[in-house]
Amino acid sequence: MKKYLLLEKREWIILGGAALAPWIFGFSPYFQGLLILVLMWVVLGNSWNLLAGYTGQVSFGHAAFFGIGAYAAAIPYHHFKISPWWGLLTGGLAAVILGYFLGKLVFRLRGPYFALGTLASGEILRLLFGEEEWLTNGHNGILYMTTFISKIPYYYLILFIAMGSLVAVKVIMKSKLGFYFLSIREDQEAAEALGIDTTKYKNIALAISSFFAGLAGAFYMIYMGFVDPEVVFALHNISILTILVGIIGGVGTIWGPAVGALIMVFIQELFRSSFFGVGPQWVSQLHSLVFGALVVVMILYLAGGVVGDWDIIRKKFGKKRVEGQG
Amino acid sequence: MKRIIAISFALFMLLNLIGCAKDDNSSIKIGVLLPLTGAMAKFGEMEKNSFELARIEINAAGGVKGRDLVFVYEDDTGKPDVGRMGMEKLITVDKVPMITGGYSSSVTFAAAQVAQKYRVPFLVNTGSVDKITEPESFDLKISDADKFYIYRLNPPVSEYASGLEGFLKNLASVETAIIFHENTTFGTNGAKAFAISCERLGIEVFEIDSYTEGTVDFKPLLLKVKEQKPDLVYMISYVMDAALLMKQSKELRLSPKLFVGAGAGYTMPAYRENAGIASEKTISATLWHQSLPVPGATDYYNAYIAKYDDKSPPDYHGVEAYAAAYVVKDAIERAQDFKSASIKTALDGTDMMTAFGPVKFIAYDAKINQNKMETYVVQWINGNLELIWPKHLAKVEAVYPIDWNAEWK
Amino acid sequence: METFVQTLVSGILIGGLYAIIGIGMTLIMGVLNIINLAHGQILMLSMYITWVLWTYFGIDPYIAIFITIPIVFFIAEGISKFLLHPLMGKDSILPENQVLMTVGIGMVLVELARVIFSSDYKSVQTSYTNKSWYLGTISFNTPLTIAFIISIIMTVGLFLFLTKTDTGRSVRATAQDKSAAALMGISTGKITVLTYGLGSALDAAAGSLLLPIYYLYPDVGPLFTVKAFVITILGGLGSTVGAIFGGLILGLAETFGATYISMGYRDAIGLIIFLLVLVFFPGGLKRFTKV
Amino acid sequence: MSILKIDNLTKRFGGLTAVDHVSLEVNEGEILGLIGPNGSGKTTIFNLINSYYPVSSGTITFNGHDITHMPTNRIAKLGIGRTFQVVKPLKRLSVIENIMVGAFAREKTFSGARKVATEVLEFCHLDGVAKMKAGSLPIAGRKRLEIAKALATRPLLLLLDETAAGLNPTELVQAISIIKNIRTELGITIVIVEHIMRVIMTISDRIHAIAQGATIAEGTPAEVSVDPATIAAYLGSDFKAENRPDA
Repeated sequence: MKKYLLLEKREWIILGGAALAPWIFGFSPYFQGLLILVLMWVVLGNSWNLLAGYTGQVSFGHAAFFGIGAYAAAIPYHHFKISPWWGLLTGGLAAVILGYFLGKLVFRLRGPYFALGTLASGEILRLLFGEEEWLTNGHNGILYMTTFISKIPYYYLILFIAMGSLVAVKVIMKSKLGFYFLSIREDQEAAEALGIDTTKYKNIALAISSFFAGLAGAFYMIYMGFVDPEVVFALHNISILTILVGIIGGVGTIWGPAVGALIMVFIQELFRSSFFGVGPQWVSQLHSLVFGALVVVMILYLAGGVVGDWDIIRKKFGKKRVEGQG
Repeated sequence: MKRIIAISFALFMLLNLIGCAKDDNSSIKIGVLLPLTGAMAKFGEMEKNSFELARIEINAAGGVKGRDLVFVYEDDTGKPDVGRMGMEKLITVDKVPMITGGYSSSVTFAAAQVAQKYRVPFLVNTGSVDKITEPESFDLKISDADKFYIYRLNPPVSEYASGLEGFLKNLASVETAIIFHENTTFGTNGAKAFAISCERLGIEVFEIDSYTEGTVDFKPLLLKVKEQKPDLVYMISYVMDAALLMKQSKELRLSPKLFVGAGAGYTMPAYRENAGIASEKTISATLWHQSLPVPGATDYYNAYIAKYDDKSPPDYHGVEAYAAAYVVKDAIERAQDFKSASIKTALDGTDMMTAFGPVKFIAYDAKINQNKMETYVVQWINGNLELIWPKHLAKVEAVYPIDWNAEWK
Repeated sequence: METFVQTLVSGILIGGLYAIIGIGMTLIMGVLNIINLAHGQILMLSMYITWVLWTYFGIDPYIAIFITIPIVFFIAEGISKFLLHPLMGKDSILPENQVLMTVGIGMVLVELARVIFSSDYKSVQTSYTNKSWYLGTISFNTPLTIAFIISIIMTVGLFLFLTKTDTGRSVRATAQDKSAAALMGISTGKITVLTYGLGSALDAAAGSLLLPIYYLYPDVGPLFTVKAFVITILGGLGSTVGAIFGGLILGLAETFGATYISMGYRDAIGLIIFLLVLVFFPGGLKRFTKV
Repeated sequence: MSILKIDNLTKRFGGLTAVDHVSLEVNEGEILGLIGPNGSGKTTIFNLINSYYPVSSGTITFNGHDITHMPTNRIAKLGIGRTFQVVKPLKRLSVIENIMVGAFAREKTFSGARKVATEVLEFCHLDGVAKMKAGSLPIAGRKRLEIAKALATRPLLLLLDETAAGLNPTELVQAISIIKNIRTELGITIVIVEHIMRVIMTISDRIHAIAQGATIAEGTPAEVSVDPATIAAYLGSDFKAENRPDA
């Protein structure tokens, strides 16, 4: 396929569609809100995917970076009334700095221990930010009157960030860096023997990954106008959901997190709102149940995710059609 | 591929259709934000029941301006971010001209900002952190009453203990105190407010200590009572933590002169149920009691028990919701039309009596659109929550001093 | 002094309860080599079973142990056989697939509980829920004491099972070296399925013991999942004796930390110890106990 | 001139001494065969050279650099490539991508690495399976891929660990020719560990024999094969297993 400025034709079409999406949806702020959420999860998913899906370091504590990014935008506002918009510069940076120190600790660990180490790091930060009231305003959280009523500016901002994360991953995976990440995922010992400083490259992967997670966090603060440690450092609602977005879409694929984010947000909302108010009320109780069940089924039958196992899905879909005709 | 495009296109069209709310002339829809699932669902359920009770009564009596009153409930699950999204949905999808509800402080505060941004009146009936009705937290000035869309029926947390202050003033023997609070917005601010009350009363506060909701073992906290022997233990907790705190106090045989709760968990029937005998003779601040000489208070209490469950009678949370429904009705009836701006103007002029007490939104200190009211003190006596303060309203004499050894036998 | 002793007692008692939750996890982590993120949810499940037995059938929680253990054992066997075991040989990009599966299972369990029982808090009020006994001025919570004793008994039982029976020895062999165990003719597949059931059954016992002390709601689990893996790492993977000490250390560290540092940091203390042990003393207490 | 110099190398695992004061020198351009019965410490020596295990005592010098305590990746960068007895293909990457990972050690760009990889592919007769996932290669292909990955890093010295084991006679001939070509065409020095005596005796210039971690003999293949210590080591308990013609 011919290359048009880093992306393929098909990918440009998708991006074009995304750029028009807020209008296609009848300009409803509610659906625009959902789309913004999807895109935020795309950024988080991409961030996690680079570290876990491509470099094999499965982080269970991505909320740490998301949260630090959000607070990097919120704390200067809380103390000095500095606009949270500066968080777009400081959020990613703060997360990279945190990643640098965290990396020193957790990269001593491998496999399930790495997972546990990252999980614990995220939890410690959540408790810390809840407790250190002088700095973070504790559980009161930090509130900020958001700048725009319209969702359009936020939509294009996060679309830009999401696109940036996608292109970044794509470019990286076509370079030396990407090859090194993959080799670390596949076999660390073999990678070392080929002259790859695995610690250094794991830290690079973490830095890029935490940068985007921090950026997503700063965006969250700007858009939602509210942070509190239980929300932005949440183990289940951020760290684990990020992983599930990756799993559903496809670990170690460029478009996996994007597809996963779309599926996750829309399935949850479809059920939460009882099929947008059409279905009976009790359906809304099922929103997390359906998503949990989807995760179980996906891991069992389509471990590669929707994108990774697209060939299998298409084959099944195709077969059905043949039967239908016969 | 074509099929997928076709299906998604059809789905988009469907979404668009649903997205456009139908204009219906036979009813008026009002949004209600409550925690219907999650840790605070117990309170949410009591408030929802009370809203429904009021709605049925109002519609039976002819509705509002000839229309049926309809409440659209949105579940905030006790989380601020979900609450904000719920608010947005109520405003942009359900297109309600006004919203009420708002249970936990943090959710209510975060959600209020959405209402303010969209200029939709939000009548808070439970969320109690002070800053909710302080225009400064919304980048407004005290003189911006015409731009401020947040109203609050219940007193702010700093005044929860005002009744208690009067009660304690009479007990000269209380000189020292320890304050325990859950580390939430409600807990932290309540603790600060009570420390100020203590200062006014000349009570020395030994220590203010926080804990995380859902703690299994409170003994490290309670041992401080054993060690420092304060006269009074003040606790700000939701139901289950409240019950465990008292159960473990009993276990450690703590014997301060008073155990005092800050409302919230300590007036709930579930507290009595779980703490059992350990709840006996504990005192709590409250905003309401069914025996108050307020028109409709007892009627509401009885109607609630008759309709729902006689085992879990409502406390002040329920009546706050019930009263909010009537304030909503009153405002809409006086408003020129069903638009948000008109309803806001009508709310400014609210001056009415409810089962919760008189309601009038005034400006004082740093607050605007705040209903100012008295608060009360209750005590669990022989398994019943009895009003003990102010004295001229109380039908039951407060039990004091308390012999914990005898009570906890 | 009294504060110190009372803190010590509280720490040990709560540690005993943590230990029994941790033992199940250490077995599962040792043999299956996965972090069971559904551990707390299994605990929640057994608490609901215990609650139903008490509320609708009047069965005492301590008797209910004998019912919850087999029920949870079979449910866990099913989970292990049909959901976790099939992933074992499967090639996937992330070796953590089984861990993620437990996340999914946990979510489904929580949401099922929410649909069936709603989000309301549940608790049991037995004759002994509010009881405690005293040694001088030091108080001992009765249900916690019972939980402590039962967890010691169960650990001894488990220890005997692991060292004296053939199946137990196979479990230990599999934990030490899966491929070597397979070479020695042990059906490691069967053993892993069995171990998940066994670990969950211990978890179930913990659930029945916890209910009279605490209360119950669908999201009760994660708090204890975190405690369980802290204990597992403290005690050393797959070490039952280590888990007992790990539980006690965690209980004591939390309680002393809460008494003498800050109650607000209670949960953080355990996690910080955990991270330090994980990074600087891999292997935990197993280095000293060897079992 | 010696390219690799090992001096009094010792490795202890707890109470067990796996490598016991071994000293050896590898001259530039030669093929040195390292032989010894199972468990005699051959692979351990490789693992010590490229720092998989920390050295207990002794020194390793490569091309003038003391590499005794250098991290593995820096040793590889200096020019020591190695293969693994238990092959370590990057399973989910294609064959050419595997080789490119190695090539990136000296090449910065994608196209540069690809060019190097294509050359190495041909050299190792892997061009037919370039697009195949490394995980689905048959054993002979995997063994050649091990060599190819290491070659792509442009090493000065190549450590080959049992690259001929498990191959059928035709594959064996091909493997031997590749190893010979590495020296003749690319001028790379080789140290080879091999069980199959026929292979090692035909391609090595010199043989270094060890048993139980210690050197027992050194010299040309002809000299070592008649050395009484070597024969004793092989005639010991390991004789049958080790010296079968097809082993």
